[in-house]
Amino acid sequence: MRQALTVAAKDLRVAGRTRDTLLATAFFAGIVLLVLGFALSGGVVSRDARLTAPLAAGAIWTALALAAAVGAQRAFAQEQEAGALEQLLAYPGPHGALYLGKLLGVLPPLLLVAAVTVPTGLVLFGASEAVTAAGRALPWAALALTTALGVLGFAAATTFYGSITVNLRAREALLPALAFPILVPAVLATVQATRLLLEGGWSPEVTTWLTFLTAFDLGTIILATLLFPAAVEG
Amino acid sequence: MRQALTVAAKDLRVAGRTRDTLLATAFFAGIVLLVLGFALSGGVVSRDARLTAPLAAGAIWTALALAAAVGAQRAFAQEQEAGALEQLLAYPGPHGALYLGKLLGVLPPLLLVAAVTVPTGLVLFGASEAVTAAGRALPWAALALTTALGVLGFAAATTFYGSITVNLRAREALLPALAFPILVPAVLATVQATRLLLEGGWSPEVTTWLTFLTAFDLGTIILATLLFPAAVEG
Amino acid sequence: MTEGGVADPGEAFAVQLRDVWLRLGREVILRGVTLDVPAGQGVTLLGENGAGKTTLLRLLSAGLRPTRGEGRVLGFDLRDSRGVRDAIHLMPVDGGLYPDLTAAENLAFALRMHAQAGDVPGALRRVGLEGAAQRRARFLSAGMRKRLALARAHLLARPLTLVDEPFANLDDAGRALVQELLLELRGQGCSLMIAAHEPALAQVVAPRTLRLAGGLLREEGGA
Amino acid sequence: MTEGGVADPGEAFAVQLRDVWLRLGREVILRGVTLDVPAGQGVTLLGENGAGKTTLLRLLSAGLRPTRGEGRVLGFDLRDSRGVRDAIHLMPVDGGLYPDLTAAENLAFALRMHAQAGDVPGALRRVGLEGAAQRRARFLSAGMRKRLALARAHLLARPLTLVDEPFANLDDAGRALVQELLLELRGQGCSLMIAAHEPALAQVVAPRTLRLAGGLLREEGGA
Amino acid sequence: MKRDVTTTVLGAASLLGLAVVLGLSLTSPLDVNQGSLVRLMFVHVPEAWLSYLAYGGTGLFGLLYLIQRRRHWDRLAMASGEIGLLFTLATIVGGMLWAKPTWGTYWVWDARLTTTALSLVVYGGYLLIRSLIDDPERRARVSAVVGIVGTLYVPVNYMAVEWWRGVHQTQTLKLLGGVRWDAAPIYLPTLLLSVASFTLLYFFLLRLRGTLAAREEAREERELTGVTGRVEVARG
Ligand code: HEM
Ligand SMILES: Nc1ncnc2c1ncn2[C@@H]1O[C@H](COP(=O)(O)OP(=O)(O)OP(=O)(O)O)[C@@H](O)[C@H]1O
Ligand SMILES: Nc1ncnc2c1ncn2[C@@H]1O[C@H](COP(=O)(O)OP(=O)(O)OP(=O)(O)O)[C@@H](O)[C@H]1O
Ligand SMILES: [Mg+2]
Ligand SMILES: [Mg+2]
Repeated sequence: MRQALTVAAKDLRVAGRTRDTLLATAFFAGIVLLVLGFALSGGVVSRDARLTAPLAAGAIWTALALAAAVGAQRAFAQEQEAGALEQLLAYPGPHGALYLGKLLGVLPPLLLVAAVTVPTGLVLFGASEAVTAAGRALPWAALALTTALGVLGFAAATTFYGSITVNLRAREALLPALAFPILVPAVLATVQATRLLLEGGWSPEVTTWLTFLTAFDLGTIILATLLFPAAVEG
Repeated sequence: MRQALTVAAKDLRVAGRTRDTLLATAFFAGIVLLVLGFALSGGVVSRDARLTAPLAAGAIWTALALAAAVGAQRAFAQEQEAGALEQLLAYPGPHGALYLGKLLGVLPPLLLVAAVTVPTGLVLFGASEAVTAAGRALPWAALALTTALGVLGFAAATTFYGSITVNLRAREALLPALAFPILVPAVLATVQATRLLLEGGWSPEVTTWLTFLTAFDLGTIILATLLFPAAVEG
Repeated sequence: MTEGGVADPGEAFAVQLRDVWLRLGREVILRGVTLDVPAGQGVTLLGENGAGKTTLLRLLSAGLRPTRGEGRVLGFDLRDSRGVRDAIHLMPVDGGLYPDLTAAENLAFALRMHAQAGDVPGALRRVGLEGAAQRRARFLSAGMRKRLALARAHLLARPLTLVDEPFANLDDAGRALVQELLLELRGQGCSLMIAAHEPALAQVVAPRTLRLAGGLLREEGGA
Repeated sequence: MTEGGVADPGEAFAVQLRDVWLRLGREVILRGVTLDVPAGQGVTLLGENGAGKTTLLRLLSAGLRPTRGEGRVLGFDLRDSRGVRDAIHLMPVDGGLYPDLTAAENLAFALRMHAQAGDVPGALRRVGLEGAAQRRARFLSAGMRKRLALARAHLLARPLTLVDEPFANLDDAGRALVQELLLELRGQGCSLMIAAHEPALAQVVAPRTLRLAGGLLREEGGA
Repeated sequence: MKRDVTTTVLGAASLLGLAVVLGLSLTSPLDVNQGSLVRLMFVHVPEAWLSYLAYGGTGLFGLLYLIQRRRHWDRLAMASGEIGLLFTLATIVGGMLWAKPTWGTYWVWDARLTTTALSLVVYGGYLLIRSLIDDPERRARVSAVVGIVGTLYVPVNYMAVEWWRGVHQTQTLKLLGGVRWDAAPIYLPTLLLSVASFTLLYFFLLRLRGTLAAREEAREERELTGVTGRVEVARG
C-alpha cells in the first residue's frame, strides 16, 4: 500500500507541479461537451426531461470516459518513456500495488474534472432546467455519488487497459480487443443511473444500477490487481 | 514529394508492424460509440430517420474526430521515442514535406477505423433500419465519399497540431483540445452531409456541404504545410 | 540443479546459476550459463557488443525469465520475482529515470519505493549534481543522467547491485567517482556485478572477471 | 559578424561562429563562443559532463537557434536551417534510430531521405551487423545501436559530420572501427567534429582539440 | 523606466468614455419588452466586439512575429490573447445572465453561442500552449502559429454556422432581436460610444500588458546572463 501511495504521489507530482495535465484534461472534457452538444442537439432546445436527460447523460459520460482513457493512457506512456517502466517493475513489493498506485494517480485529476464537467453539462444541455421546470430539485447528492462511482469504474477499467497496451508486442494485439468489453457494464450502469436520476429522481431502479456499479468497481479493481502482474511481467 | 512518400511509407511499415496506432484509434472510437449508443438508445427509441439520423451522424463523427486526434498524436509520439524526431527534422529538404508525409501515414489506419465505425454506428443507432424501413437503400457510395473527405480534414488538422504538442507535457489531452475548435466546421459539414444522406439520399444540399468540406480539406492542408516549418523548427 | 549447491544458507551466495538458457524472440542469447558468485564479491562482466551482458543482468534482476535452467539470487529462486526484486538493484544503461521528475525527486522516489531513508541532497552533492537538483532529468546531459543513476544505486545500496556500463558517457572525474562509490558499496558488503567495456577501470572495483561469448560464460585471468 | 570573415567562399570554412550565446530554459549554456573550422578539418570537442558539447553540436546542426550571435556552416547562415541541414549529419548519443524499423530499414530510410544511393548490406557488414540486419533497432544492444548509427553516418558522408560520443558503449573492436570509418570520412574530404570523453581515441581522427568550459571554447594543446 | 505618456492618455480616455456611457445608459429610457435589462446591451455588445478585436490582434501580431522575429510582437500577441480570453469570458457570463431572464434559460445550442464558447477554448489553448513551453523563442514561434490558425478559423466558424442556418431553416432564437432595434433607435449613439470606449480600452490594456511583459522579460534576461551591460534593452 505504501508503494501504491508512492507511485500515486509521484504521478500526481508530475501532474500537479505542472498542473498541465489537469488543465488539458479539463479542456478536453469541455470541448467534447461542446462538440457533442452542437453535433447532437442540432439547435433544438427542449424543456422535456425525457429528451434532454439522455442527451445530457450521454454527453457527460462520453466526455468523462474519454478523459479517463486519456488519463490512463498518459499514466503508462509516461512510464514507458526512457525505459522507466522496466525500472518501476523492478522495485520490490507486489506488482499489484503498482496498478493501485497508477489508479490512485489517475483518479484525483479525473474527479476534479468530473466536478466541473457534470454541472456544466447539465446546464449546457438544459437538463438542470428541465428538472427544475418539472418542479423537482436536482438530486445533487445522488448525482455526485453516481459520478464518483462511475469515474472510479472508468478509471479502473481504462487503467487496466492501459497497462495491457503499454508493453504490447504485435503478437498480443488481440488482448486489448478482448479487454474492451470490460467497459460495457460500467458505461451501461452510469449512463442509466444518470438518466433515471434526471428523469425522475431517486428510485429503486437507480439503487439497483448503483449497487451494480459498486460491484463492478470492486470487481474490476480486484481482478485488475490480480491480473496486472501477469500483464506486465517480463 | 519523394520525402513525403518516404516518411509515409516508413510510418505505414511501423504501423503494420506494431499495430498500436490502429488499436488506440479504434479504442477511442469504440468508447464514444459505446457510451453514446447506450445513453441515447435508452431514452426515446425511434425508427424515424428524422430522429435517428442526427444522432447517428453526431456520434459517428465525434468518434472519428477523436480517433484522428489519437492517431496523429501517436504518429508523432513514435518519432519522439528514442530522439528520432530531432533526427527527422535534421534531414535536408523542406519541412513541409514532412507534414505531408506524416499526414499520408496517418490516413490509411484512420480510413480503416472509419470503415468500421461508420457502418457500426449506423446500425447501432438504428439509422440503417430507419432508412430501409422508409423503403430506400442506404447511399453507401455517397457515405463513403463523405467519410473520406471528413477523415481527410480531421487528419490534416490533427496531424498539424500533433507536431506542436508532441514535445509538450500533457500532450494526450492537449492535442484534441487544441484541434477540435478548428475541426468544428469540418464536423459540422460532415454531420450535415451524413444526416441529409440518411434522411433523403443525395441532394444539391449535400453537394454544397461536400464542396465546403473539400475546400476545408484543401485549405487546411495548404495552410498547415506553410506553417508547419515554423511550428517545428529548432 | 546439480549437486544441490544451495543447501546451506550459511555458505551465502549472491548469485547461483545452473545451466541457464535464454531465448529472446528468435535469438538464443544464453546457452547454458553456470555461475556462482559468493556474497560480497565483485564481478566484472566483459563481452563483445551484443554478447548478452545486459540480457544477463536483466535476467538476474528478474526482468526476464530463463527459458531453461535454474538460478538463485541471494537464496531466492529466479522465478520468485518478488523475492529477487527485494534484494537487487539494476542500474541500466539509459538510467531508467523519470524525464519529468527533477533529479532530487527521482532519488526520493526510488528511496520511498524501497522504504528506505537517505540523504538526497548529500547524494547529489557527492556526484556533482547539487546545481541541477531541481532540473528535470529530461534536461540533464547524458553524463549527468549517468551520475544521477549512480547516486541512486549508491543511496539504495542493495545487497546485490547490478551495474550496466557505468563508465560510458562520463568524463574522467566521473569515472573516478564511479570507482569510488562502487568501492564504498563493496565496503558495505554489497555484491557487485559490473558489465563494462573498460576492464581496467572495472577490475579496480570488481577483480573477478568473466567473459560472455557465444552465450557461454568463461572465467578470465586470475580471479 | 566581425571583420566579414565569410567574404571569400574560396577560402572555405566548415564552421564559423561569432560570439554565440545560447540559453536553454533558465540556463545559459554557451557564453560567447567564437570558432573557425576550415573545411576538411577534424575537431575533437572535450569538456566535462554538462559542459555543453551536445548542445553545441545541436546548434551546429540547426536543431537549436543561437540566442545571440551569428554563425555559418559551410557558408550557410545558421538561421537558414534548410541550407544547413543539407550539408550536415549529426550522429546523436542515443543513435536517433527508429526502434520499430529493422537495422537495414533504418539505413535505407536515411539514404532515401537524403536522396542518396548506398550499399546497405555492405555498410551493415562493415560494422559487424550483417546478422542483425532484419532485427528491429529496439532489440539491438546498446553497442549494436551505436554501430548502426555509425554505419549511417559513414553511408551518408555529409560534408560536415557531427559525432556525439562515438566511443561510448562500444567494445575495443568497435572503437577501432569508429576510428577507421571516421578516418575514411575525413579522407573523402568531410569535416568532422567529435564530442568525446576519450581524447586519445578521438585525436587520432581529429587532431585539433577544443575544450568547452564555463560556456567558452578554448584551444587545447598543439592544434 | 520613464512614464509612458501614450499609455496614460489612452487609459484616461477610455475611462472617460466608459463613465459617459454609464451615465447615458442609466438615463436612457426603458425598453418596451426588456425593461431595464436592455442596458446590458451597452456592455455585452462592446465586450464581444473587444474580444473579436483582441483575437484579430493575436493573429496579426503572431504573423508579424513570424516575419520579423522581434520579441516585441510576441509580447503583444500574448497581451492580446489574455485580453481576448478575459473579455470572451465576460461576454459569455454576461450573456448567460442576460439570457436567463429574457430567454428563460442560461444556454441554447445556438450557433453564435457555441462559436463564442469555442473561441474561449481557442484562446485558452493558446495561453495553455504558452505556459507549457519554457524556451522563449520556441514559445513565440509555436504560439504565433497557434494564434494565426485560431484567428483564421474564427470567421470560418462563424460563416459555416451562418451558412448552416441559411441552408437549413430552423426556428431558433436569434440573437439580433430586430424588434428591439426598430423600437429603440435611441440606443444607437450610446452603443456606438460604448464600442468606441471599449476599443480605446483594448489599446490601453494592450500597451499596459505589453510593457509589463517587456519589463519582466528584461529582468529575467538580466538575472540569467548576469551581464547587465550586454543585455539588449527590451522594447516595450
Ligand atoms: C450565453 C449567452 C450569450 C453569448 C455567449 C453571447 C455572445 C455574443 C457575441 C459573441 C456577440 C457579438 C458578435 C456577433 O455579432 O456575433 C453578441 C452580440 C449581441 N448579443 Fe449576445 N450573447 C449571449 C446572450 C445574449 C442575449 C441574452 C441577448 C439579448 C436578449 C443578446 C443580445 C445581443 C445583441 C443585441 C448583440 C449585437 C448583435 C450585433 O450587433 O451583431 N446576447 N453576443
Ligand atoms: N527482444 C529481443 N528479441 C531478439 N533479440 C534480442 C532481444 N533483446 C535482445 N536481443 C539480442 O540479444 C543480444 C544481446 O543483447 P545485449 O543487450 O544483452 O548485449 P550486450 O552484451 O549488453 O551488448 P552491449 O555491449 O552492446 O551493450 C543482441 O544480439 C540483441 O540483438
Ligand atoms: N532544455 C534545457 N533546459 C535547461 N537546461 C538544459 C536544457 N538542455 C540542456 N540543459 C543543460 O545544459 C547543460 C549542457 O548539456 P549538454 O547535453 O550539452 O552537455 P554535454 O557537454 O553534452 O555533457 P555530457 O558530456 O554529459 O554529454 C547541462 O547542464 C544541461 O542540464
Ligand atoms: Mg548492454
Ligand atoms: Mg553530451
